[in-house]
Amino acid sequence: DPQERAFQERIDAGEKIEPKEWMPDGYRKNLIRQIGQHAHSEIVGQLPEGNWITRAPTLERKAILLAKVQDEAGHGLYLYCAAETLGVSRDELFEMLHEGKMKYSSIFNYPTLTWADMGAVGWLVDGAAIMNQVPLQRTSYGPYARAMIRICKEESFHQRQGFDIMMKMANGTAAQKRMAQDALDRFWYPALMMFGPSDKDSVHSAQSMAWKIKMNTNDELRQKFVDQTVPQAEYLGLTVPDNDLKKNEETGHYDFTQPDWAEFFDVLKGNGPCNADRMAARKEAWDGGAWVREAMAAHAAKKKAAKLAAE
Amino acid sequence: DPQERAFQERIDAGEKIEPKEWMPDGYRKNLIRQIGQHAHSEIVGQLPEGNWITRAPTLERKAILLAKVQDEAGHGLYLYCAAETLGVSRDELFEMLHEGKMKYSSIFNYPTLTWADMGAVGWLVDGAAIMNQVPLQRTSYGPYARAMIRICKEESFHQRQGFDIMMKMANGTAAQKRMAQDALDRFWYPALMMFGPSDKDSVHSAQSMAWKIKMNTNDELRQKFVDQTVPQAEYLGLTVPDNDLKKNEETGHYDFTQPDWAEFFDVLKGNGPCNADRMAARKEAWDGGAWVREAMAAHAAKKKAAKLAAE
Amino acid sequence: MDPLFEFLLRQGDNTLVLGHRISEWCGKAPVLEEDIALANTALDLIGQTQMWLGYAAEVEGAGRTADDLAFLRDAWDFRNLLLLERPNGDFGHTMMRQFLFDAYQIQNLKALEASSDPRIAEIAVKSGKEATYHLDRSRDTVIALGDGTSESNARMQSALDALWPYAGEMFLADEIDQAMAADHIAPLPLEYRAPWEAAVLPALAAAALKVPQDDFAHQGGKTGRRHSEHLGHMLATMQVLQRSYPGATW
Amino acid sequence: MDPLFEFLLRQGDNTLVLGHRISEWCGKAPVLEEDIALANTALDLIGQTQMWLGYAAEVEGAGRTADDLAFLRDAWDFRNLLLLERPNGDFGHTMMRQFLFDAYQIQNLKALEASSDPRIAEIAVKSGKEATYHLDRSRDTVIALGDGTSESNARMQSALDALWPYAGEMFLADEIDQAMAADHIAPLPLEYRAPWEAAVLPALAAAALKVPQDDFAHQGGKTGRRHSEHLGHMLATMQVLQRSYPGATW
Repeated sequence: DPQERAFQERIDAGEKIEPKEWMPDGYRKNLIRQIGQHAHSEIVGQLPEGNWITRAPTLERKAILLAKVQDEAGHGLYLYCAAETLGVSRDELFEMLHEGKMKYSSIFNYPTLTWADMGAVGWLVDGAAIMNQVPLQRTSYGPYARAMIRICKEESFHQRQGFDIMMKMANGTAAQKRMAQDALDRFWYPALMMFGPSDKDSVHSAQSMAWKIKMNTNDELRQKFVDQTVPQAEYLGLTVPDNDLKKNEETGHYDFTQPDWAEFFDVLKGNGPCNADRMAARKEAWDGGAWVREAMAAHAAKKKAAKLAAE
Repeated sequence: DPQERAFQERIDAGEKIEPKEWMPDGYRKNLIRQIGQHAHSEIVGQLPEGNWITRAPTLERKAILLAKVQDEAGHGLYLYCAAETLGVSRDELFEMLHEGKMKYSSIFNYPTLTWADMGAVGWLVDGAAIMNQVPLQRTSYGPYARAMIRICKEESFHQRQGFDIMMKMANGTAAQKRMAQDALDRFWYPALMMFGPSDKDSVHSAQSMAWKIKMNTNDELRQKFVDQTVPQAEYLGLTVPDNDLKKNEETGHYDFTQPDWAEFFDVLKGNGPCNADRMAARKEAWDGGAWVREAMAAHAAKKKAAKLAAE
Repeated sequence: MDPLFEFLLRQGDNTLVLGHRISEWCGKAPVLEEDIALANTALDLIGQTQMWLGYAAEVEGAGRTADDLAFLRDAWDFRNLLLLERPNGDFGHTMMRQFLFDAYQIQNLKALEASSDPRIAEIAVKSGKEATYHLDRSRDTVIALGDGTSESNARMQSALDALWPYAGEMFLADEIDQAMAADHIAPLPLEYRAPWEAAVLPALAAAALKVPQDDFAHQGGKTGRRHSEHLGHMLATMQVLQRSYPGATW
Repeated sequence: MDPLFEFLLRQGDNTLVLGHRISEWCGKAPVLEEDIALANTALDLIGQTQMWLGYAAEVEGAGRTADDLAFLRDAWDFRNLLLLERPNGDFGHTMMRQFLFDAYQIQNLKALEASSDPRIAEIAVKSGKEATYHLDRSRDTVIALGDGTSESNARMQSALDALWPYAGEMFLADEIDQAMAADHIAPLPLEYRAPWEAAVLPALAAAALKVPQDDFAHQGGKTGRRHSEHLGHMLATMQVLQRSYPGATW
């Protein structure tokens, strides 16, 4: 197909694809899936942090966490807008989320159990997210690439804040140190899972990389994350929960234990510790807010009608 | 009316009136109002204590409070049964409560704000209730008198437990002492109001006393309560919030300041601190439990039908 | 009891308690834009709390910090309006509470900009822009939801009916307020009533809502004499870490 | 870590956490008789907690009391089953959780009556009569509500579906359980599974409920490795006085 070939050539030449331009159905569908999943992750990701906003230990920490959650909702907004340029509405995307037809990042199916988890989420989860997202600033779809540029700027700020919480905890009282280590113990492998299964088991990889909607392999990014994070853990005086973790002097990279992929697929299937709670919270918010959305639409329509009548 | 005269003579002779016997409409209506209101008070009275069951400071205190609330629900049950002997069903009484056509004791429209309030409720509120209830063991209506005998036994136990909490608080840390005094400050006048307005302003008094469904005047009981309670407060080292409180050496009674009756009538009208919250909690429990009651009735009917079919 | 300290607690506890309630919405708003706006409002209010309670702690001069005041006082030492500790209810209820307060707070801050206490004037100026934005937003939302559908109108009416008896406390004065007025630190709150009504009543009319005629006003929040049962539960959550791990830094 | 101490915490935390959840119903049950029964159940469970945690504190020998264990440990030190910290949901949900646990607990207590540790045997005997009553009641209620109306059946089915993945943790064993089995203090929990199913499945059938076929089991409660987010909130409430007023006696 010459059209597809031309399209691929534009991508290979580093051109951006813009909304009104022709694109293969598969490209569109894959992008919608990927951007939508990312948007949903921002939204669902508010919940584990919201769980500690009401219990933040100081006014400053509460303010920082509120600002972070506000940013995340904002990221959700950019991404839904980017997805809308592909011809799918935000409400349709929500519906697919609520019906279980679209996913969000599995990491948010793990609970946040102590204040140190606010540190670990920033440090590890945002850290892994950035590692995924930085290359996506160069993705082939224009609106997506531009959204990622805005998002990455804020995310790296969040990651520093998370690390700052971990510092305070790791250098704090015995109980705080214990919380910090416990958070690392619980979030380490789920963070590694955020890059997805090994590339050989990954369904969408090859085509997505050709289309530049995926820029690196899962394993590359995971390795990069481990290489970056292990020295940080050492700096914090915390122990990564992996007895086989070791710097490989030949490769210069850390050798590490793979996460339990059976658990990964269990969580994906709905059996994570919080899947049911997260979806229930989102559905309750959505259904409970239906009357608000209807009222706002009705009010806007009345205003518009009154304006027309006045003209 | 000779029937009414004969009825009054039986009462004057100290006889008990039993359910199947003739009684004047007014007697029946007044009793339903009084017993129903008392039953509702037991039920609504669970809420201010329930507010602290989840925060009780020790396992022992939690157990004691649970036992107390269980007793109160039990008292409600006895009283609804007594009311049913007068031809009104429990569901009808609930409906009247929910529609605001029947009252419950206004004291439960005051909030319980510290653990010391659990002491004050037992000491002052149950104390005042007992003062009202002990004479009612001799009331003319048999089922009511018998219910009061069972209830009074448990209530005096509750009052002692409340006083015990106050002792611990009054002899505790500075913060605990402050809580104890604060509780007395907030509950003193509302407790005095529990006996109702002065007899000269009380609507139902004269006839009710003739019928022996009211045994003492409001002012008599209030005076008795003050005389009993002031020395207890002194024993606790707490100050009754009444600058004019003084033992009258001539009468042997305490002279005291009347509660603010404007507040009393405000609360009665619905403007107490918790009226709206209490009624909302009860209605929510009732409406939210409708499916349970329906299911239980349906199951019982099915079981009965199956039993009949088997016979 | 230093009246200035008490006055500052009232300011700071209002923003703290309302900020906390709003933050309870995190991730659960009916529209994504509202998630953002609610987080933003909570953030503003917590920022204002830092200023008010920070100054309160200085005035007290007992070595306490804003965090000590926020996280280590029990309910009876809180000085917020009862209105602000009311549970969130539905989204309309939350926005009605916000609107009734915002319309008062804007008057309060405007007046405090002229306070004889320069620190108070400074905090009022810094808070004013945020408060104006909050009021614009809560008013628009109340009007939209009141005017929207018959269901939304009924919900907003029931929110107004439930919250109205808590509005009056904003305008009550006691000896603290009198001391502030005497020192030209703040006017008597009664002065805010007329402009508050001038802002509130037309909006409620535009929202097709009936203003309750009963002027009964619950009180006991700003004096601390009698809060509602809700505040203690809020504080059990809010203060859990500072209470459970005394002396830790975060 | 003393396995006996851990084992006793598991017993006591189960009754404490479930007793607390049930006590949240106070004054809000759908029928007055249920108010009484729920208060009674909570009371039994708190009484059993006093025995379990009292003995745990003795075994630990660190000078702590049952109250210290209940009110001064944070969530990660709790050893209750995840099932028991699940929020109450509606009345049917609460009773389904109760039934799934009661049917296990009766096996557990029966086995512990023969424990080589005489104190444990004694507590088990004392708790057994109450537990039998709880099971009779929760089973009857589950059957009635499952069998009742189409609405109640749907509600009970959704309760069962939601809670089923939390049942499996009751039968999992770790090194603590192995140590208990080796010392004849308690059998391996897996031994309870068959009699549990023998009690549960016929009741669910009588309740016209479909047993979920997925045997996935959430875990992390009895080991303390990963509780749910709900436990921390429960403890913030439960422990507030002991945390806020350290050293006071009540």
